[in-house]
Parts: sequence; structure tokens; C-alpha cells
Amino acid sequence: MLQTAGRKGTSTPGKAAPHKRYLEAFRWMLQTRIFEEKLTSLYRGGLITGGVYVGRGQEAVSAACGMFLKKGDVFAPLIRDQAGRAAFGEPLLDVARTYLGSRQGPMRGRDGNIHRGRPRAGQLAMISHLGAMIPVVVGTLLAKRMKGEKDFVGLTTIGEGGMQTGATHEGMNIAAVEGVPFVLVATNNHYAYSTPNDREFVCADLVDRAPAYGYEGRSLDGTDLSECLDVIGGAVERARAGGPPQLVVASTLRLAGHGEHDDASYVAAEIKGEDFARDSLQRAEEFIKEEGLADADTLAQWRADATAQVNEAVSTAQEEAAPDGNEEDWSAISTRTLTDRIS
Amino acid sequence: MLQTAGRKGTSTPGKAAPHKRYLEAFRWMLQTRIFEEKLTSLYRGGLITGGVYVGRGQEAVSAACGMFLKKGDVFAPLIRDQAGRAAFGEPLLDVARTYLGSRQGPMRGRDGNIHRGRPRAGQLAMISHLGAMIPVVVGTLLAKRMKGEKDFVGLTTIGEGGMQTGATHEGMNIAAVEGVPFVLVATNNHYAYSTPNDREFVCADLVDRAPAYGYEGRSLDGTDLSECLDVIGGAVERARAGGPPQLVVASTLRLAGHGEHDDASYVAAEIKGEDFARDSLQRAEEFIKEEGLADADTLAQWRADATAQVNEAVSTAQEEAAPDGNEEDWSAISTRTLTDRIS
Amino acid sequence: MSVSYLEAIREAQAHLLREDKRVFIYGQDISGNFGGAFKATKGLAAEFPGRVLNTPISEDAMVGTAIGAALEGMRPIVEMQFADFSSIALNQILNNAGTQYWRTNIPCPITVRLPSGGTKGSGPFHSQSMEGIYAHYPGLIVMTPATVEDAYTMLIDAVAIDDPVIYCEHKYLYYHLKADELPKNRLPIGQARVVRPGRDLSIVTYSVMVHEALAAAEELRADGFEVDVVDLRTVKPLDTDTVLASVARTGRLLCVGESFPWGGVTAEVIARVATEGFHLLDAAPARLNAKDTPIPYHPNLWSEHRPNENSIAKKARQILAE
Amino acid sequence: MSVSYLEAIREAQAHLLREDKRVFIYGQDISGNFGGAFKATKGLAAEFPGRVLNTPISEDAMVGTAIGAALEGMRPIVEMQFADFSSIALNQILNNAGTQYWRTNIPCPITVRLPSGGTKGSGPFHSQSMEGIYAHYPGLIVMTPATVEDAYTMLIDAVAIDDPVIYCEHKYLYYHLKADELPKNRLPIGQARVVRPGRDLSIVTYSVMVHEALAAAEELRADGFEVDVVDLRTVKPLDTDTVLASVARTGRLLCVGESFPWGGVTAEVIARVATEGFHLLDAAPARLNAKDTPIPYHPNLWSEHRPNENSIAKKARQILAE
Ligand SMILES: Cc1ncc(C[n+]2csc(CCOP(=O)(O)OP(=O)(O)O)c2C)c(N)n1
Ligand SMILES: Cc1ncc(C[n+]2csc(CCOP(=O)(O)OP(=O)(O)O)c2C)c(N)n1
Ligand SMILES: [Mg+2]
Ligand SMILES: [Mg+2]
Repeated sequence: MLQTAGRKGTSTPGKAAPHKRYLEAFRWMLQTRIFEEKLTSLYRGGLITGGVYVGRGQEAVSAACGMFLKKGDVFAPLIRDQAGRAAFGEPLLDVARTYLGSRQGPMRGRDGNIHRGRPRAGQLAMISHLGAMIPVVVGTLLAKRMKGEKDFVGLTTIGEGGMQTGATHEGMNIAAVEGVPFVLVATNNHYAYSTPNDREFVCADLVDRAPAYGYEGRSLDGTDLSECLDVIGGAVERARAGGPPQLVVASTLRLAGHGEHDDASYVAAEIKGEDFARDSLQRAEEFIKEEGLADADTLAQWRADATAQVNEAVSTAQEEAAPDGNEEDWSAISTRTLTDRIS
Repeated sequence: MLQTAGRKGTSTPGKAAPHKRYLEAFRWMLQTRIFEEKLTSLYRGGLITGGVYVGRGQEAVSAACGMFLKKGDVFAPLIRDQAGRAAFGEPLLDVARTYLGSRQGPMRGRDGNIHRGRPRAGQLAMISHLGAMIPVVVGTLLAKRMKGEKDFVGLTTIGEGGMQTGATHEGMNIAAVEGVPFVLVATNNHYAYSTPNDREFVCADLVDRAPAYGYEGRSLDGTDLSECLDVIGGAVERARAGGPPQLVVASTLRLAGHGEHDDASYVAAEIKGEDFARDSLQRAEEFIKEEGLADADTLAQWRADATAQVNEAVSTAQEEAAPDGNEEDWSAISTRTLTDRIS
Repeated sequence: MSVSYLEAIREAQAHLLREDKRVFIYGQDISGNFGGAFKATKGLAAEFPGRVLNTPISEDAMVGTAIGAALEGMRPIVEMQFADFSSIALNQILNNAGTQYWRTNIPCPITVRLPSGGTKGSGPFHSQSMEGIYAHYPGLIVMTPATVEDAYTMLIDAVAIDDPVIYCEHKYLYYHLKADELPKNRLPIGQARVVRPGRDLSIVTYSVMVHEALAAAEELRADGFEVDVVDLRTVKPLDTDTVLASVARTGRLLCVGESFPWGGVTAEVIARVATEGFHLLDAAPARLNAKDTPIPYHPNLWSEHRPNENSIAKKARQILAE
Repeated sequence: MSVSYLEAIREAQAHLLREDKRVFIYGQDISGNFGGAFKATKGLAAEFPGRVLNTPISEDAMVGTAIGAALEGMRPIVEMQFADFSSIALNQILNNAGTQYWRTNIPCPITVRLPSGGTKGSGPFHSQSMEGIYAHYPGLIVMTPATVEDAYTMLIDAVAIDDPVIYCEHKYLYYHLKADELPKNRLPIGQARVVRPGRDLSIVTYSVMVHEALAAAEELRADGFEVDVVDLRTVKPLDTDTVLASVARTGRLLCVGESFPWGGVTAEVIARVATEGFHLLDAAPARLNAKDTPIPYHPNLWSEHRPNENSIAKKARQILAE
């Protein structure tokens, strides 16, 4: 059996390269936390229309998802993937512009918040229907293989809730049938909106789904950055090297509401004391301090840098014009001569 | 792990009760073979409109599916389930009437061939979309539990091809979440229409899907009637007794075309020599003879009885009037006062 | 005391659960203290244990399960979290629920609640109005309540009807719309309502657009026009008689809906009037729908995308000027 | 030599695979010697190795995969085994392919082939015509070729177009319809064709019903009526100008389609003519569709369910008598 159980407890990265990687990931996580706190405060202040969805608690998983992908790879991030998006190269300005509805953002006010992407840059723009992006990633990989590209991989994320959709099943299966270099990182954050695991699925661990599709499966502690980097990095590497599709299942707790409109008062008190309920960012910072990987000044500087970047992105986007309905050409297709004229 | 590999080779039923059951099953299989050969010849003679789909090669699996179900249970048969339908109590006349389009059949000419059923008798009428009947069975079981019924079970069948649909995934999962007494019997007959296994799924054996959903899984040799009865009977019993949902995966070869229009010339020659390519009916008859469970006269008499039953059903249906478009009231809803009047 | 459109939906479900033990509610996040993404089932799980059930994110299986339960004599209500996600359940709705009675002679009494329509900032996947798709296929009744009273009585009727009902509740009305109390009487299902009688122009509409149309009618009254506003209430069956009677009074027709412009309710209404009431028309009928693009996220775009009081009044003036 | 409608589809795909290396075909049972449930890809897998791929029974993933490949610059053609099974892929088609360009500014050139429409004995789940559902949503082009020539050229155009195309090929025409050779010229996409000019009545139709309408027109000629028959070719975009020009010639309109009667193409055409060409009409327009029930299995019922030459001629006479 290929699946291995996740290690529990703090892991100890032993070498210099992992340290560098760890610190890089930490900085994406930190930037994400700062950005998302900013988004939350903008939302509370009524400055963002529509929902705000944050990845609090799963920054480590997400950062690891983005960090091992290169130009030419494909990433289809989901609802809790600010860290991974940034690590994969999405400009902060894209985020700010999309949330604030600037006409200069990649979605130009047509879509908002997490539904952003730049397909040409390998970052797909998710639709809401959970699981739907999985076959789309498979399709990009199939195309790359047909075009003779080499050394690429595609990764997408999903929640334990989204694992139950038909789209996820069909998509996971077709990836295996096509034998494309595909990685699915599923985070079981113990809730799908308000619904706890016992009304979502029954298997002991969602990693039990791996053999069902001919995937290699790994489970991990999503609050442990080091483990996230090792396991997700390994999965990306194996897929890239021609291995079977990879399923990684991370365990965390969603440390925020489903969206910022939600107070998550349904989260059971007991669960908050579980190991998987720890804050990955806090754990990483403690680890850095304990191990002396960075000193207090450096940490403070990183925080200041991230804050400045975030503030700059937000204030730039805030100054930009909103879209104007009168200037839209209102065609959903690119072949303007074929736009249907309906009156 | 609950899953056990299927035993290969001929099994030896040891006791009287199993013998009786074995012979009963054999008679359903025999009747099915005779009926389906009759349907094929009617089809070739141009007397049946639309498709004819037979279960040749999987009569043992199907018979076993029907035999352990009782009044109050729910059965959602699929494309290759004539034996199971008959064993569960579907009158042969229903089959003949549906294939021949009699207005007196359960579908009254509105639907044909395998798309027949009598929901009130616990036999659901399949729609074509593969996997769609799984959640419907779950719903009937949920309702029975809500109504306080006891000692019931629901069973449905699927092909290895149908296992890849999103509906199957969602349905299997929701059965486990609801904890209803559900049995899914999947037959891997090595082809979905013309498509061989390597373009359908990748796991070693579809029974690997069982742990993914919290099911108990068993695989079996679908050409061995005794094994079919033991394993499927056991699965029904465990589900009925309050066990988790059950997945049984049978291995066979489809010994006919996808439908009678299809010559199946795409079936690889090699595969025809495999163990799973044996004919379950022939094997059962040989076993009966070898073990002396019935003598030649008895076997001949059974064959004659079945032939007479089949012929009677067919000739009755053939004499019945076809539906008449002018007499239809053409309302798709039962509340006639709410029928939309569209001109 | 006042009751909102959303509360009416909640109260109707409480009433149904109380009065009819065959009723249960099935959907995502509807149980526990949470009571649904919009709180339409708030408190019901506690009051009716075991009858308000959370499901996995499996719309297809949710509806399939409801169909099975209905065949066994239950009266399930399925809550979609957003109408838009019913695309995943479309096969079960159209091909299984919609064909069941016709094929087997056994009715299939499920009610599928679709929180429908646009609200500010909701974007392409949380704003859709899918009544046109469901009404196109045979075997379904499609309701689109526009008032607190209808939200209440029509949901109760939906569950009582032996056939599958698609109940399109409009999210924009959830909190905005209030009535003094729950209704005592009800208009039968299948009957449209003349919300406001008039003599110069018929505006035939449904759901949220009834209110935009009423506002536009008010505006036009200042110009001396009396607009007849018809609320279809159910788009299938569609009450052609009431629509034709309205056009008979006015000779002019504007049909308004929030959904996409190709086909759908407005095309169907105009086709019925043109084919069955051609001689009643003194001028070309007209329609107003959303634009033919996905529903935009940004409020500036969204307000242009959907019809509203202003665009309705403008279009009405054009028709009245003919 | 003669070429059938089905062969034209096969030849178009052979041509596309030959001329454009971005093209591949994706679907159930289309590969190997088998070449598809209807043989529309017969021989292509051998001629174009690795470019005609069998898929699992996973319509949603088939279309999702095609979308991904299209975003990476390929031109996938997805074959549904029957149009009816595209209900499983509806979410990917409407919400992913249909919104992609509008949301991201990146076009999504997939072509989805839907073997559509009724044939004898095919029943509720192998007979559907789904163009009305796909045309209702934004972002898709919906083609409904009625002739061998159009089957060929429109499929080639479909793949060339940068936007998602739903190509509804009619199964009844597969073998019944033949032409002498593959066409040399083509009518542009988006343009309807006047198949037969007339002066007394316009029959606007598409796909298989073009042929029933032509037969009815022939029948009516014996009574001295000249019927103008318009083949829409694409139902989205819908060529309103050609339709209006026809009605301008005749003053009378009958719209015929094989799909369900509520909404859909016929309602859309009548709505366009009523709103944009009201003054052109000398009599009430009319429409003829299938009945509002699932499509029956039995030929006796099926022949009553769908419009045909006789019912078209009958309806036409009613309109002409007005
Ligand atoms: C098919 C579908 N149904 C419903 C929804 C509404 N919805 C959005 S997020 C969500 C919960 C997702 O839970 P999970 O997959 O565990 O991800 P998490 O939010 O916990 O990260 C739901 C139900 C959806 N997006 N797609
Ligand atoms: C969703 C869906 N897609 C396509 C089809 C068309 N179809 C009918 S049977 C079949 C093959 C089924 O293969 P399998 O499930 O292995 O069952 P078998 O025929 O081998 O018994 C296909 C593709 C269908 N019925 N449903
Ligand atoms: Mg979750
Ligand atoms: Mg098979």
C-alpha cells in the first residue's frame, strides 16, 4: 500500500535547503495572514462587496501547494489558497483589484474575490461548483503532453466537503486514466461551511480514496509547515517524474468563519483543542524562533515588508476606477460577429 | 481490511440448503437465458422496436441479487438483470409487454426494454443515466427507516463503466453517511460498451473503492454461482443486520454484444480465454450434473417449463393492443388541473 | 409584528413539519443551530429532530435521495444552497423526477427549493434564475413567488402537490420584503394575480421583477398611464387566461424577467400572447430580461445587467408611444 | 458516390484532424475499430493515433477536460454518446465553458457534439433535443445543421470558432439524408437559409423539422400555397433578419421544432418576430413542438408526440385560413 499515515507532532527540518524553503514558505504565509486580515477589516468596514473567504489555519498547506510549482505548471487554487496563489506568482494587486472590483483587475469587476485567475499564466480561475476545476486541470495537462511539453505538473486543491461531489470523482478518475502528472491536495478542515465530517463522508481518512483511483496517497498534519513542504513537495516531485497521480490529505481546522460573514458559532468547543486545530503560522513562527532560523528583527522586518506590500496593493486598487456598465460591450463570446442580437 | 479477494475455481456447496438455493438460482438463470434468446430472435426478426440488452455471462450474479431480497426490500436492477428481476418477483409478462410495447405493460409503451419497473412493488424503473438509481435506492431506505419499517435492505447493480459516473460517487457516499442498509453489486464484465478497463479506471480492483466510502467490500468470480450466492447473500444479510453498506465486485465477461445490435467484434480474442470469461450458466449446469443435484430428465423438464413460460408471456403480449396516440392524455404530471396548456 | 419573505418560507416549513409527518428537509448546512446559508430552516432541526438533515455536498444525490423517499410516500423538501448549484442535480430533476410519473404512473412529490436571483456582489455563480430551464422540460411544476403571502402558501401547496415542484424563491426578497402577518387565504396554484389593474399597458412578470414593475407603474401613473401588472406566480403551468385578459384590457404587453434573454419565461409569455391573443395587441409586445452574459459581480455592472424600475419605465414609455 | 449526414460528420472530423494538429476527439467508445455508437469516428483512431480518445463514462469530466485542453490551445471535440447524457455535463458546459471568456478574457474553443432528437423506439433518454437549454445560457453558440452540407461545413466552422459550440446533430438524419458530394462552399455561421422561397406562409424551423416542413410545403403547393421555409442553422445566434425578411414576404408565421413546447427555439423565434416584426404579421403566428411529456418509446406514441409533415400541413392550413 502506498499510503502512509501522517506524522504527528513538530518535525525538525535538518538541512540548510529545507530551512531556506521553510522561511520562504513562512513569508508567504505571513503575507497571506496580513493580507487576509486587511481584507477582513475592509469587509467589516463595508468596503468590499460580496464575500471574503480566508485560509486562516491552512496557510501552510496552501503555501506548500504554490511553492513547488514552476512556470509551465498549472495551478487551480480554491477558496482558501491565498498563500499558494502568491507563492505561485499571482501579483497581490490581482487580489486587491478583484476584491475591490477594480476594472483593471484580471476579472475587471465581472467576477470577484476568490474567483480570479489568469489561465495564460497557468493559474485557472475557479468556478464555484466544487470539484469542477479538477478535470479542467487534467485537460491542461493532457494538452501539454499532446503539444510535447515536458517536465510539467498540475495541482489543485479541494476541501473535504468538495471531495463528495460527482465532479471530483469523475475528475480524479479521468486524471488516472489519462496518466497525467496531477496532484490533488485535499484539506480536511473538519467543516464544510457548518457541516461536520460525520455528515460528509464515512471512511476513516479521506486518503483512503487514493487506492480507489490508483493514486498514491499521503496524509499529513496541515498545521506543520515542515511536513506540508515535505509531503506536498514530494507529491509534486513524484507526479512530475512520471509517477501516478497524487492525493495528499491535510488535516486542519478552519480558524475562521466559512466566509467573513459567518461567525462559525457551530464549531464544536472540543474540536478547538485538537492537534489539527493549531495555527500553522503561529507554529511556524515559534519554530523559527526556537531554532533561531531568524531573529526578532528579521521577523519584524518581514512583517513590515508584507504589511507595506499589502497596503500598497490595496491602496492602488482603491484608487482605480470601478467598471462602468455603459462601457461594457456585454458579449459573452469572443467572436463578436456571432454575438446574438436579442431585443 | 474487510475486503477479501475472490476465490478462483469451482466451489463446492456442501449442504442441503445451499443445494436448494443453488438449484433455484439455476432455474432463474436458465429461464433468463431462454427468455433473452427469445428476445434476441424477436429482435432479429424485426419484432422488437428499439434495443435489446441481455445479461449473458452474468446471470449468476444477477440471480443472486434478486434471490436474497424479500417483499419490503428495494431492488433497482440495471441493464443486465433479467435473472435478478425474475427472482425478485417481476412477472415475465412485464418483460414481454415492455419489450413488445403492449399498452398493458407497466410502462404502457411509454418506455421500453430494460427501463421498466414497479416502484410500488419495490422494483424501481431505471433511467438510462448510469449511477442515477443509487441515491434513489438510498432515499427509499431512508424513508423506510423514517416510517419505522424494519428488516429491509436495498440493492442495486452497476457495471464497471457506471462506477465512474459522478452520480455513483455521490450516491455511494450518501448511503454511507445515512447509514442505510444498502448493497451495491458491481459487475466488471471488462467492457463498457466497446471500452476496455484500461480506459475506464486505474485501481487494481474496483473493490478498492469500498474503503473509500466506508463500505465492506468483497470481490468474487461472477461465473461461479455458488460464490455469487455466498458472497451476495452474505452482503445482503450483513446490510440487513445493520452492517455498513456493502460493495460486491463480480468479475465476468459480457458474453454478448452491448445490445443485440452490436456484434462485439472489439472484444479482444485473448480475454475470451480468461477464467472470468466462462459461462456461468454452463458452469452451473455442469456442476449440477457432476454433483448429481438433478438428473437429465429434471433438467430437460426445467428447460421445457421455462420455455413454455417464456413463450406464453411473449404470445400473450403479442396479442395485446399497442398504445394509441389518440387515446393518450399527454400529461406528464398526475395533478391534471395543473397540466400546462400550451398551444 | 411583521414577517419577511424569508420568515414566511421558514414558517411554511415549520407548519409542514408540524402538520405532516411525511415531510422532511434535506440540504447542505440546514441542520443544527445553523439553519442554512440563508437561515430558512433556523431552529427547525431542534424543533423537529431527525427531520432536518444535513447532506454532503452532493446535489445530484440530494435530489436522487429525495426522489426515492417520495416514491416511498414521504414529502421531501430539498434546499439547494443556491439555485446555481442545482445544475449538478439537473439530471435527477429533469430525467428522474420529471419523467417518473409519466413512465411508471407513480407520482413523485418532491419540492426543490432554489434560492434564486441576483443580489449585490454575488456574481456569476450565486445569482442565477433557472426557472426557464426547469419549465422547458416536461413533468415539473415551477413556482416563482413574488410576495410574502405567496412564499408562504405556495410552499405549503408545493409540498401538498403530488408532482415534483421547483420552488424558486428570490434571495433579494428574503429580507427586503415584509408583510404584517402570515396569510389566512390563498390563491390556487396555477392562477396568476393581477397585482394592479390598468388600461394602457400590461406588464407581465414574476418574482422580484413584480416589485420593479410596480415601481415603474407608479412612475408612469404620474404621466397619466394606468399599467396593469400581472404576477405569474407559477411559470409552469402558466396562466395564459389571466395574461390574455390583461392584454385584452390594455392592448399592449411588456414582459419582464430577471433571467437570461434567449428563451425563458418572457419568450414563452410573448409566444402565448402572440399565438393566442394576437388580435388583442394594439402594438408590438416587448420584453425585458437580463443581458446575455454571466451575471456580473460588480454592483455597477450588475445594476445594468438586470432590468429595474428605470429600464422598465423606459421600455414601457416606448411601447406606450407606439 | 453519395455521402450521408453521418459520413459528412465523420469527414469533417477527418478533415479537421488532418488540417489542424490542435484538434482531438474525446468521448465514449469513439476509438479503436469501433468508432462510436453511431460510427461518427469510424476509422479515425487508426488514421490519427492518439487523437481519438475513449473516455470513462464521465460526461462532466469529459467536458471539463476539454475545457482545460482548450485553455491550453487545443481544439477538442467532445462526442456525447447521446445528447440526453449531456445533462451530466451541463454544469461544465454552462458554468465553466459558457462563462470562461467573459470572466477571464481567454476564449474557450471546445465543440460538443450532441447526437440529438428522436428516432423510432429510442424512448425518453435517447431522444432529447437540448438546444433550448444551451441557447438560454450566455456564452455558447448552438448549431443545428439540417443538411449534409451544413453538417460538414458547420462542424468545421464550429472547431474554428474561438468560442464554445454546441453542435446538435440529428440522429434521424444520420442515414436518411444523403448528398451527392461534400460541399465546396459554405454559408457563414450565423446566417439562416431560405430553403424554399414562398409568399403565403413562413415556416421557420431547424434540424430534422426542415425536412418535415419541406414535405408539408410540397403538400400545400398542391392547394396553391407557396410556403417560405427558413432553416435557422444556428439557433444561437439566431438570424432574426432572415426570419423577418421571410415574414415580410408572407405575413404569416409558423415555427416548428422537435423539442418540448414550453420555451425553447420556437418561443424565441415567435418572440423575436412579435417584438421586432409585429407590423409584418397579417395573422397570429403559431408554433408546433413536441408534446409536453417525455419522449415515448412506442412508435405509435412517438409519431404523435413529435411534429411531422401532416401536423405541420394541418397547422399551416389553419394559419392560411385566417
Ligand atoms: C457543488 C457545490 N455545492 C455547494 C456549494 C456551496 N459551498 C461553497 S463552499 C462550501 C463548503 C465547502 O466545504 P469544503 O469543501 O470542506 O471546503 P472549506 O470551505 O472547508 O475549505 C459550500 C457548500 C458549492 N460551492 N458547490
Ligand atoms: C451517464 C451515461 N452516459 C452514457 C450512457 C450510455 N451507455 C449505456 S450503457 C453504457 C456502457 C455501460 O457499461 P457498464 O457500466 O460497464 O455496464 P455493462 O454494459 O458492461 O453491463 C453506456 C456508455 C449512459 N447510459 N449513461
Ligand atoms: Mg472543509
Ligand atoms: Mg461493463
